[in-house]
Amino acid sequence: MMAKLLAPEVFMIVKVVAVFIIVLTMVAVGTWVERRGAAFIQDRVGPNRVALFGKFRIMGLAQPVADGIKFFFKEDVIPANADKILFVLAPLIAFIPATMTFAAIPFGRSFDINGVHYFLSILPPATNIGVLYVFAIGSMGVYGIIVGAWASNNKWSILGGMRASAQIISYELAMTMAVVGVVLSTGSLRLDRVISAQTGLWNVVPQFLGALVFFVSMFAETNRLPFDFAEGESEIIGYHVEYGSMKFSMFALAEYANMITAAALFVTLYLGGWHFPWLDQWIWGSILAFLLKLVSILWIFVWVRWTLPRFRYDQLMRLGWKVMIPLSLVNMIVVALFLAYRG
Amino acid sequence: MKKEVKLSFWDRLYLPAILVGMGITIKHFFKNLFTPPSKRYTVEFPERKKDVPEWYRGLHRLNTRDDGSVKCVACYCCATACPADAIFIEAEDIDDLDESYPREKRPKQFIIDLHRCIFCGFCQEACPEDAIVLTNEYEITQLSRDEGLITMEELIKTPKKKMD
Amino acid sequence: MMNIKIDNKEHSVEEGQTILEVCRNLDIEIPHFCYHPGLSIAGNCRMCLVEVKGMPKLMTACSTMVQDKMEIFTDSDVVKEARKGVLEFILLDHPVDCPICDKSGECDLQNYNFDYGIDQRRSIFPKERHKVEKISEKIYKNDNRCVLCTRCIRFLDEVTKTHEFTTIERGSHTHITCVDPEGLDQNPFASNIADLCPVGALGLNEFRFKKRVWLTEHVRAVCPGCEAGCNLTVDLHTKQTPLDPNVGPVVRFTSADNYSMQRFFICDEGRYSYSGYNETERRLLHPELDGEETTNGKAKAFLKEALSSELTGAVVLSPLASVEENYAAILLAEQMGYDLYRPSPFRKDLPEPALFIEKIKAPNHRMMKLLEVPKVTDMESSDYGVVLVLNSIGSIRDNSLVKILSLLKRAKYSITFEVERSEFSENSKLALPAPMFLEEDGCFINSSKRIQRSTGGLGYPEGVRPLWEWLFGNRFTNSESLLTQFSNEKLGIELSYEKIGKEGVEL
Amino acid sequence: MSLRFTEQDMQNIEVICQRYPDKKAATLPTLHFAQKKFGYISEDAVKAVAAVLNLPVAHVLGVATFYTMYNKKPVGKYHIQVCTNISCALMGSREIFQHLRQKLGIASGETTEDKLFTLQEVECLGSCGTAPTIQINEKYFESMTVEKIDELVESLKKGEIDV
Repeated sequence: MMAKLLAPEVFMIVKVVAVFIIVLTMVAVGTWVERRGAAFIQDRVGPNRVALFGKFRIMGLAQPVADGIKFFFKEDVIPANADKILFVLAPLIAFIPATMTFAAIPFGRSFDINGVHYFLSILPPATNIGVLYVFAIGSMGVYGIIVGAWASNNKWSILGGMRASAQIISYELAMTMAVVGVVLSTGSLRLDRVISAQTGLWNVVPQFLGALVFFVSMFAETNRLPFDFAEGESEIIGYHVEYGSMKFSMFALAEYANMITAAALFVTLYLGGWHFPWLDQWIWGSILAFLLKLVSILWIFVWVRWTLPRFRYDQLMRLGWKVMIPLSLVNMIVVALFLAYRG
Repeated sequence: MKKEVKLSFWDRLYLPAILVGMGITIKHFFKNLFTPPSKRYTVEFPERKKDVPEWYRGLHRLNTRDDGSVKCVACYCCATACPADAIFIEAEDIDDLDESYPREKRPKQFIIDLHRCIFCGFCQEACPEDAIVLTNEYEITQLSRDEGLITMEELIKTPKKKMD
Repeated sequence: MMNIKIDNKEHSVEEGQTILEVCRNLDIEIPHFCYHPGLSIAGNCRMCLVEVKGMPKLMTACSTMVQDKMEIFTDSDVVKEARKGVLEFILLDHPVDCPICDKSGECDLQNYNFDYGIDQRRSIFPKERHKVEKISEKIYKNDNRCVLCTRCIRFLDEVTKTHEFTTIERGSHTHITCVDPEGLDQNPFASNIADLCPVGALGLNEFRFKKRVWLTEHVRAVCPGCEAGCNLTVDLHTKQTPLDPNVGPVVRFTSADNYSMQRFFICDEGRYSYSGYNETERRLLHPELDGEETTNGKAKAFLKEALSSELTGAVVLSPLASVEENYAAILLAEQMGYDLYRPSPFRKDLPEPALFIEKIKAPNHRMMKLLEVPKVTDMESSDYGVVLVLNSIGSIRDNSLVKILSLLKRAKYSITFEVERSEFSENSKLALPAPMFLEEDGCFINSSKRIQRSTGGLGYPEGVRPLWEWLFGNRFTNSESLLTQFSNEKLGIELSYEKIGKEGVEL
Repeated sequence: MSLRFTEQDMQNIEVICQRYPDKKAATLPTLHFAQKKFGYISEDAVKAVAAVLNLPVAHVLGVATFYTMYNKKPVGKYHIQVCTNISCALMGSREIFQHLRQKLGIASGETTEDKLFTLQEVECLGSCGTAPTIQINEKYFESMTVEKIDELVESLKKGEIDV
């Protein structure tokens, strides 16, 4: 049985399915955590009414299921003047890159059985493009937003889409420059190398500035508060005004999937990936350590969202160009000088 | 008025302020997490009913005398006082006159249009017979507009205030 | 003339008046129950007590004649104390059931008690109770509320001389009673006792529990029932919502005092005619051309065509319509050279007692007679090309009706100006909607040649316009200017609504 | 109208009327006359008086109900009126009245079943000097005591005293 599972092709499929299920489950649970967390932070109760079989409330955990069912059965409206093909494609364009990015993340320590090397990431780590892949695919998410906004043929949605793309592009720069520091100190673009380079000391300590820039940019990249200009659900009208039913939920899924990917990337780049004192000596322990870090970063997403108010657009741009990019440059130079000094 | 505030470098870093803010929110989070649902601020409505204060003005009630007849004498004082014109009364003669009490008039119809009513309680103030009172009843939704016209028979059946 | 002092203010007044009358003319309020200008003076309610300098006791203002150099105090502490005491005695057995009393809102006792009375009953003895009874078809009686002013008894004794009421028993058991309910039903003035009653002891069965008086607005009008021209107070409730029990907009007629005519009462026929003005089924609210509803523009075009046809014409005035409307028709006739006619009004035998009721059942018949307009029945030929008939169908005799109908049928352009759909409007080419009584301001000349003003409280319904607006919309802006021109040209005096005032002007 | 004055009565009333300036003033004596004739002043009696004097019924009714000396209800053969005003009350008329009530078994204003006695509590009879006073029909019995009353009632029952 175990042997069968460990056959390379089967193992690949097992990994893909497992990762996919876990990510989607985390999306569902994420919405629940988001709403319950928000409620508790605001002295409310939050969703707790939806009961399984009309009996078991289980603290509202069935709410995402109910929401999903609702989305699934809602009437699907396509506006009369919308570009129908792009309108349908946009949610997919948003969602697929978000999940694809996760493929490069190593979520556990690799292991050898019977002389065969098994690694716990979907893409083989041998490809020396790990970090590049992540950024390349991750940047495609913005197309989903801008295409959706444009295809809706609605001035408000195009405004939301414009803002979102400008914001993502601005912060992409700072984010990438921050990562250059990590790549420099590691000397490789391979994510498993990045992780193994952090054995003992996580990157967050020596490259604190870079970590900070990456962390802030992460919020902007995922359109989360305090940078939720794309959506601005409380007052501005976002890129998906014309979307409903499953298409809308695809955008929502994409947002959470993006969050998970970004959080996983932060864990990998700065928090030592699956490294954890004592726990990472077992395979399952390393996966657990990775998930724990991931979940706590995700919680910080929620936490920040219900603490900070939204930035003004000019503040957002000023922060991106005048603070984040210089800071990431400083980080890069410091790392480079340090490496040069050490030889 | 524009107030110029000079921010120090420490202030302009924003990070400490953000951390303090996050401290506050997480404090609330844990406080609510460990509070049993029955003691939270939010009252879970259908299972638990909020105890409204005794001065709460909810659904109207027409009080009755000991013999079960409506106290209302159709004097129109409430309808006159009503700022929303929500009360409609038609008066009627009582033939069996009780000599101990000067009753010769009673409402034939007494309708309150709940959609017009603003629950100001002026009718209660105006009533010389203590006939109309606003109770603590607040579950007063209807499925149609016609049901919002509350008749005398329904008004008599409105439960009394707890304090009464 | 003599000089007296009231409340330290000098006044010069006519001789032979009582203090109460003097004060009424000077707008000084003296509360009273038993005094009524149309009745004899009883002096039994003691409410009008005033202080007269030099008199050891308070005097009843209603029965004390003013004398030269009299000094009267209507508002001194003694007087106030006396009023308080009188009201306490009156209210001793009063049930104070204002909420259910139909008089409430226009009740003298209520007003006076609010102004002068006490708010707490001091007596510990139970109140005397009587049953409420419907003493006749028209009137109900509630002895509990009676203040024994005997206005009703005096009215029936002195004015109608039918003696249906009296007081029986004595002391605190005194109450009024009706000895002849059938006589009360046949009395054509019986319902006045409900108006006369200063409290809610007597009331009309028809108005009982129908409407609270404070919800209505009051408008002064002239009764269109006959030539007598009695003044009416019309109670209107125009702001009704669909759910309101539907009495109105005309709620009731009561009499309005007219001191110049010395008339304070109205007949029951006039009083109960109010309900007719609430029926709108047969109302003509849009112009009708050949029996089909049409627009104002088309009606106006027809009117223009008729007036420019250069055919011979006849205008039939109306004893029902106001001076202004009739004058507009006269102006048209003069301008176009049309012949003027008046229909003969309907007559009805007088009831017993008749008092001031007139046989001629049309309010403005005297105007036709004043202007010496020939009768329509005296008309020699009836071949006219243009015929304009004013609203009169309810008030004219059959021979006039037949004549007018034949006029209408023969004319090429027959125009009627009608309130309701009638034989006239059905037999004419163009029927214009006329405003109803109570819908327009207008003056009427009564049998004693007094011109009086009737106020239209309801306002014109949509689409309805007065005749002068149809004919002379450019020349006149309001009906008052018509009246002024009429009085200048036909009567030789200058009249305006202000000059006519409430009580009218004798011509 | 069931009650009527005879020709003889009409003449008597005419005599009464002659004593007064107008017929209205003759209302009281005519009513007294009617009470004597018909026993009490019923509604019909009022109407008869009004008809004979040519006055409104309302006026006669008002007068008749105003004065307590006109009986509006039928009375017994002996109409006992006990004064309970202050002088008589001080001298014990209340006891006399209570005694009479028990003895005759009737309340004030009622008549015994044999139509013999009507008991009534009245205001001052104007004989305070000889209190307590009772009046039977038109005759005064003064300085009464309970014993005297017993005697009186017995003799009245036997018809010994004419009142």
